Amino acid sequence: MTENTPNSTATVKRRLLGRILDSDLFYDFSRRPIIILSAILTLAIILAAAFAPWIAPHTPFDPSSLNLMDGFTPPMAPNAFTGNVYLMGTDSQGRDIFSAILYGARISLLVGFAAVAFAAILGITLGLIAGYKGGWVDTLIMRIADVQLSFPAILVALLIFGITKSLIPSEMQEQAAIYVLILSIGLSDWVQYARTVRSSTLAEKNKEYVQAARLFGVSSFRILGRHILPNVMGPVLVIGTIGLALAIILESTLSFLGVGVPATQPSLGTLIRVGNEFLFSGEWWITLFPGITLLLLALSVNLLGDWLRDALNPRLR
Amino acid sequence: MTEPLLSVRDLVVEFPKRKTRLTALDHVTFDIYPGEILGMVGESGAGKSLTGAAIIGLLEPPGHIAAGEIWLKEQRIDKLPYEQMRRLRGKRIAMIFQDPLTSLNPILTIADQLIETLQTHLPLSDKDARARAIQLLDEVGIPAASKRIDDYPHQFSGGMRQRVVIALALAGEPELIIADEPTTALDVSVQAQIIDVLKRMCHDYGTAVMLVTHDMGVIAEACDRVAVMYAGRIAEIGDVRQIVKDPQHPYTQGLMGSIPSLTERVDRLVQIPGSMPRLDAIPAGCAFNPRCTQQFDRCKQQRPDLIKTKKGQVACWLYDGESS
Amino acid sequence: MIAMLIRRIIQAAMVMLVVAFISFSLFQFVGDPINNMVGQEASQQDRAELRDRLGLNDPIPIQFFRFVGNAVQGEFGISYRMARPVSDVIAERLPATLELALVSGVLAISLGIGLGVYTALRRDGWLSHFIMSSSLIGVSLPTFLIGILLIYVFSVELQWLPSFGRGETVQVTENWSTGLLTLSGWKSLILPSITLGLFQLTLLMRLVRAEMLEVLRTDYIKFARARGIKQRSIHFRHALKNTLLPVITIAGLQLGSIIAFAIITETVFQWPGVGLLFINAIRFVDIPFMSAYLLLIALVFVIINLIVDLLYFAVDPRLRVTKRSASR
Amino acid sequence: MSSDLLLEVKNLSCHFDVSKPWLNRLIEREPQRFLTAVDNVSFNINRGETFALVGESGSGKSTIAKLIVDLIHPSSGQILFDGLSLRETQGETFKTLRRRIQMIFQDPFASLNPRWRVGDIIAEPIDAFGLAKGQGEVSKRVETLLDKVGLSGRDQHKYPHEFSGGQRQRIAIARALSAQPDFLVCDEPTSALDVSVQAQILNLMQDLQDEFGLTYLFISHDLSVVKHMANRIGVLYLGSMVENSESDQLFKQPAHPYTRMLLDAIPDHEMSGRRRKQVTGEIPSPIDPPSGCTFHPRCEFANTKCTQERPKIHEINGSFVSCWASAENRISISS
Amino acid sequence: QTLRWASAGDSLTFDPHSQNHGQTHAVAHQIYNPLIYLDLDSEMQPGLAVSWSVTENPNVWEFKLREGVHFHDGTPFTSEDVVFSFQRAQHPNSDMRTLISSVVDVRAVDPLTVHIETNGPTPLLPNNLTNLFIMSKAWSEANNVVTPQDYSSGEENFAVRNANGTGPFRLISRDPDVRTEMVRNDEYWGVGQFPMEISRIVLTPIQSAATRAAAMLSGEVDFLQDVPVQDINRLSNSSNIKMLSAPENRTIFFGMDQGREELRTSNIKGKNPFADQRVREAMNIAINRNAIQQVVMRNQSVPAGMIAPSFVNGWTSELDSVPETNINRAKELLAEAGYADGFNVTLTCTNDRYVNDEAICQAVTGMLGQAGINVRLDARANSIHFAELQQGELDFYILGWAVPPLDSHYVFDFLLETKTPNTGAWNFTGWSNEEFDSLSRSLPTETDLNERNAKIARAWEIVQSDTVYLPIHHQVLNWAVRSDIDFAVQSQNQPMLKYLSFK
Ligand SMILES: Nc1ncnc2c1ncn2[C@@H]1O[C@H](COP(=O)(O)OP(=O)(O)OP(=O)(O)O)[C@@H](O)[C@H]1O
Ligand SMILES: Nc1ncnc2c1ncn2[C@@H]1O[C@H](COP(=O)(O)OP(=O)(O)OP(=O)(O)O)[C@@H](O)[C@H]1O
Ligand SMILES: [Mg+2]
Ligand SMILES: [Mg+2]
Repeated sequence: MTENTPNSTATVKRRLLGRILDSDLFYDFSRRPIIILSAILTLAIILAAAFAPWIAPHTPFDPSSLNLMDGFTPPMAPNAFTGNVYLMGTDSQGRDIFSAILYGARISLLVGFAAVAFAAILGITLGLIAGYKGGWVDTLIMRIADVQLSFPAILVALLIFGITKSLIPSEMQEQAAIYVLILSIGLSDWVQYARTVRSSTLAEKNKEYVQAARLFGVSSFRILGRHILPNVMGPVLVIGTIGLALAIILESTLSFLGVGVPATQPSLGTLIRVGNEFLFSGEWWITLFPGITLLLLALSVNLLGDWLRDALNPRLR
Repeated sequence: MTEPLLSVRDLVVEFPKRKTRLTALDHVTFDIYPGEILGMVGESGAGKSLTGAAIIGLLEPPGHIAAGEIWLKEQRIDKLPYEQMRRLRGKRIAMIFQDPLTSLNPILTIADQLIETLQTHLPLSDKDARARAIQLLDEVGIPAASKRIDDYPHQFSGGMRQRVVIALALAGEPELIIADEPTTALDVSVQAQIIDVLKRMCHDYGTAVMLVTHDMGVIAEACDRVAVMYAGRIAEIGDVRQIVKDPQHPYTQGLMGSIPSLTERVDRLVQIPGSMPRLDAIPAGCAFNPRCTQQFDRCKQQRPDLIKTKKGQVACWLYDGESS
Repeated sequence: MIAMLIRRIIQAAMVMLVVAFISFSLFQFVGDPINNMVGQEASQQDRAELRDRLGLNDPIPIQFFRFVGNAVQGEFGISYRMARPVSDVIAERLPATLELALVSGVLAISLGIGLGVYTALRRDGWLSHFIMSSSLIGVSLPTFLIGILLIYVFSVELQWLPSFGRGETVQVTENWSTGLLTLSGWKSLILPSITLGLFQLTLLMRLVRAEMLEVLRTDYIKFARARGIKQRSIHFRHALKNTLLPVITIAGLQLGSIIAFAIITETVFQWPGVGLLFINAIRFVDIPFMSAYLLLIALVFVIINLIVDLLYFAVDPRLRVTKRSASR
Repeated sequence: MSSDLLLEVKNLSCHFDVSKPWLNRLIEREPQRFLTAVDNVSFNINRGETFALVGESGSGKSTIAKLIVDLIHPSSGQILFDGLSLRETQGETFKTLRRRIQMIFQDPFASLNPRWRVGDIIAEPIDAFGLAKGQGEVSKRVETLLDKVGLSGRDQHKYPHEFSGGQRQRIAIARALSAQPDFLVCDEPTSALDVSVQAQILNLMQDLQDEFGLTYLFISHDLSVVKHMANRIGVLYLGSMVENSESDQLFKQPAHPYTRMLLDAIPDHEMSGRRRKQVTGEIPSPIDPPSGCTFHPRCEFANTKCTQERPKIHEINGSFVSCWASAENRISISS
Repeated sequence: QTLRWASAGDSLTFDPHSQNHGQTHAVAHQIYNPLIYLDLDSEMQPGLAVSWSVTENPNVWEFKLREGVHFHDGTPFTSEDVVFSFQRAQHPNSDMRTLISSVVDVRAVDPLTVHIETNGPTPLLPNNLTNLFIMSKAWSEANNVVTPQDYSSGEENFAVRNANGTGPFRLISRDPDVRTEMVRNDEYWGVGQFPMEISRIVLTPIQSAATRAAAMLSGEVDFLQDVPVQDINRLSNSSNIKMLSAPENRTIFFGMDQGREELRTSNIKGKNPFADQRVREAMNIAINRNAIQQVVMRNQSVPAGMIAPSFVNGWTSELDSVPETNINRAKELLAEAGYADGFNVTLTCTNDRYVNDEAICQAVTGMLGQAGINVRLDARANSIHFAELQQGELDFYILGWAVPPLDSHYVFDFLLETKTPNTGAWNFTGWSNEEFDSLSRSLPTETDLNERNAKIARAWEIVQSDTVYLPIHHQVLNWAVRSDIDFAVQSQNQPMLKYLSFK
């Protein structure tokens, strides 16, 4: 395998770039227009979301900046009352859909990334420990994972959401909603990472380079962190990418079920849920544009993940 | 001289790669005669397995035969359509792979696999096929064959499985068996048994064998003739005694010298410096020239083809004048 | 074999116990159960009495055992929202969910395996590429959106299929009515089961494909080819069976999650199953229902897993260790 | 310590618990089952010599290697290095002891971390044992080491996958050397390599032994390699040491029937005309090994005593042999 | 003709006295009869009573009962059943008991005459009886349902899923939240009097708005009760569907806790901004009700100035006139009150109770924001909302109010009188006005209608000048029916299906 790992020494930076451009992975990448498109699209959505405050023509999250009379303006057509024109129209509150999508994608991505990071860190840590230590620690962690696995993500998320919601005082719920969401999605997803990392760790720890390190009296902690971790990151990267798409979709599903982020700070899912009510009434743009954004985002992330999985699989090379 | 059973002519196998095409086999030419065992030796990556795969038509894409011909008796087989080639496989040419542990389908019984193979190639009733299967197992030395035939592969030990594999290869009574390192995964003691079975079966059935191996010991013991491969080419072909006792190509000489001897004590082994080049960095001229102690200018510029000498065939400019 | 079964059952019981504990703690931690039961007007004394009557003053372990005891007998108390015994409500609604899950499951598994095998065998065919690409769309669209789109197209615009409910049902037993015996029942099933099954279908399909490709690369397949075994036999006798082994586990898990994902589908299609009730229970913090549902889902999973294990055992000869293999 | 003795292995045993899960045992009424990987093995290695272990697959060679470098712990028995046991020392002494015993592994592809640069790989022991100060010094050391094993200093910036198997094994050797060990355990260091490369590595190992005065425990299943490398050879069968003798002696006058069988099974690659003898049977399962002498089912000299009593170790011509037939002179000593 | 009827929610129970709940009554009206009911025009019509009047004793009402009425099971209807039903409705388990809390005795004078005695003159008693259904005494006793279902403890009695009424339809199958089936009662006393063209009713609750609309659009439903406002256009554009609409008896408004020392959710400490009328007024004029009507409600609402729709006694167009929206003035008022920089507060809102409730709240949040009041919106399920509201825990909340007795006193009693155990049950504003209280309390016993109306007018004046609540709009009811159906909307949202006919 020739994919690159970030290396501590700064002097190799330039070499690194060269290596990336020269790697099989990049070569494969450069030959697949769809993957390139996905990467560009993903990057574009991420950047647009990150710089939403500078790009978006309106601040959709500030209710006092909205003019209700702008509501239900169709895309690229003047509003009947105010005459304002919006690129993608407005929703029932007069919120500019385009801006709302940018801000919504921001929340969706934030939740997605944070949930994946949370799940990955938890899963990797537990997986490493379980795989490396073995014995009852392993049994315990994996049993917990099994139990958790007998509940589908959506149910775990709903449950955690339900519990935290009743534990948090209601006036804090709105601020907490996003963290609760991250927690719910993250906790529902760590098992995958743990299992993958554990099995990779089991394979790696018996590799002779790890045994060699033990001969030098390197501590278990260091062995896990410096030796094993980098070598199990490949599959984690793949799961993470696909997990990101899943997390974004799960977030939107939870929001659709009405247990996600509040409508005043809509994520893509909330936008779709809200817009969903207007699907039959002719205001298709309210749900269509966020829907397309979600689809494109999830699709390109999925495509990237899929490609990455194949590309990193040495047997498929 | 009898007609060769198999003749490979200027076989070229290529792998399209990012920028170039890798030439993994480069104008390989050799013959196998009925009933003989031809050994193939060479370092890892020299192209031994590829030669076998190309003959039986199981090159894995994107690898493909780019040039050359393969003849099985009167039939040219390198360009056969899939179905015709399939009929040929197992019936006229069989193949044995290195790892007996993974060569058998784990969820089918030995009987299932043997009977299916038999019935694919021979018009046998279920009962006859089963009888024949038991007989085959018996022949390759599986004790209590009629009882064990309904077992699953995991119920056999490594050596036993390799016998089953041989029985499977022999099921269609092929004219040629390509055995790709049939003993590498086995212990020395079992190794000898397997080679014995193989030799005996070939003798009994008159089958020719192309025996791919790393192991000079196996070659010396089992083969009639030996082909030495280096970097996708055949460096030398000759009678086994000649290759072992009196190698001509500097590479073969080095190879022979680097094997620790059991009979005499040497302080240092002969060693060939460096290593075999990768396919993407094969030097111009003779591929061996950078490592060769006897190389001269021509070696760097011109690639030698097999030259017939008194003793055998060798691809080395040293013997250019000697061709007979 | 028996040992494995017993171990699995013990494990399953452990899982159920853990889940029971989670369910039980819902009662304990999510608000005072008393508050959930009596009206605002109830006096302090009434409350104290009720506490006593319900045994809420007993030590937690005792309460837990009582909870487990009740749960085993199917007693989960009264739903706060529906004011009916939870077990009754569930018994009434479960057939609808199970029917939906079953049909989606069969759809997902049969099509998933079929398409997976097809795309693996025709790796480079345009149809395979098409199926693979569209399958990605399947996993990139949230289920609810798919449902809504299906309704829009097939119910509203084309008016071919009903948009909600189960259609005509036939009462089979007192608690079990089925839509599988009427035409309108089947028509009503189509859209929801597609919506529900699509995600699992794509997942299974991709899994089967990957697994099949992996199997097709193995030595024993190569060896089978080298023996001239017919293509058909290689694909469907040698490769498929080996492919399906690891798929069994995943398929089992998927079947379980279909029941859980029914939550969304039931919401969209107004399918009168337990999922619809659960989502309402969450919103209304209807703890008795939530905990019963949790246990139910866990039970379903545990049973499916048990079946999967047995199936594995039946299919994979390697697990059937015989005396002979020990003496090698 | 200035005695010749460097490593002393006393009555070493190692069992692995391979029992089925508790419940299965309960139901199927099976006892706990142990796999005896190493069974009461003793041997000594002198300073500067090469001691070889040979035996079929599964005979316990690797297990002994791992026991000696303390990667796994023995069930019983002792391993003394310069009179000290790794298991019983602590602190600085432990660290020094640890450093002095290093190992070279079989698989050159798995023994180097694919994500690390060669330089970092070789520097790891240097850092771990604090053998050099400062980045510069470390780097210099790495360069010297690479040079010693026949690679170039520039190679330290490359990754393992850029090297061939033989080169990787050189890197692995450089890494082992960087700890400045006295004693190297080499577990089949060349069995994954081609013969021509094997020759290079074997030569390199001999050179290094001469240069640094290293002591080797050399493990191989290839008798010709062992003959070339070792001063003394121990033959393992099912975890027990059946014969331990001087290399020349072993090849000239193998005392144990198993040793003879092994020697007979070596193919005659030199075509010296030696007939290879058919080997019978396969190695039995180490979980329930045969009673008495574990070799008796394959032994042509076995009698009822062999099937019942474990043979004791006795000495013939400087060889330590555990065989009833040889002890009772039922075998004609000839070659 | 089968009628497929869909609504958002289902009847909670068929026990007619267990729950005082709109949809439960709406369904029950098909099966049971009260003494008096409201017809499609919200006019009182004789049900099981043919006439009613106050006797010489102003505390006693006399009801003359209909002759020849039979329950579905064939038993004849008599005054005993009325007495029984009133007693049943007064049981502590009954949710209907508050409506007849003034009743002290119900006597059967003869088989077709009933006397109802109240604890004082109760001119509006008939208004309170329109949802009080009469059950068969014999049937109840036979089936052990003489006491109403104890709903909150989850009791399930025979009457919950079975019904034996005197109504135009009889219940034949019941699957709560899924499907309820009724068939025409050909023995109904009103046969011939009403169209009664439906032979079978299938009622299906559909929670999700989009699905509900889709069901109507796809022709799977003949009569849709809770039409999502956003889909009205689409539905009315469909040639197969007819929209029916009428003002509903429900007003949506916002309440503010003005009695507390300090708000819970505000950044202002030590004082309560809502206590200042100028602040309330500022909020009142900051809200653009017309915009809400046009955009959020898509014209399916009537902007309101008071908490009572037009058909309620005491309503006037002046009182109900909508204040001019004026953000600048609002800012000025806030500044005058000392909140030039505005303040923070949380608005608590339902998201599943009223038409577009959450969207209304969002809109108001924005509008108040423009005036400088920084409102944080907390939208949740109505069950939680009402629980917290009734515990008096909310600073600023949404509420909708219907006036079934069609008299202002009902509004005063519940929403405006000072909160005591007996009065001001839903007054969570902390507002208290002595004059108002005395006016309101004198209303029930005021028998001079002119005097009474004057008092009502004065009371409204006080309320309006103090800006106690912020009324938003009166809801408009929308029903959708298949275009070949002839029907009309009833403001109580109680479809009396016996009136429905097909073209
Ligand atoms: N799919 C492939 N893509 C590129 N190169 C390949 C591929 N398969 C084989 N090769 C190259 O072809 C050459 C010959 O491989 P082959 O397997 O025939 O070697 P071999 O002599 O059998 O070696 P070994 O002794 O290791 O089995 C090798 O250099 C290998 O790298
Ligand atoms: N961790 C373990 N658990 C259980 N059994 C083990 C373990 N490690 C080794 N064994 C068993 O111990 C026996 C000796 O193994 P060992 O690896 O020492 O053999 P070896 O002589 O090195 O063989 P090879 O030539 O194949 O490397 C084998 O039967 C092996 O299966
Ligand atoms: Mg090969
Ligand atoms: Mg080993």
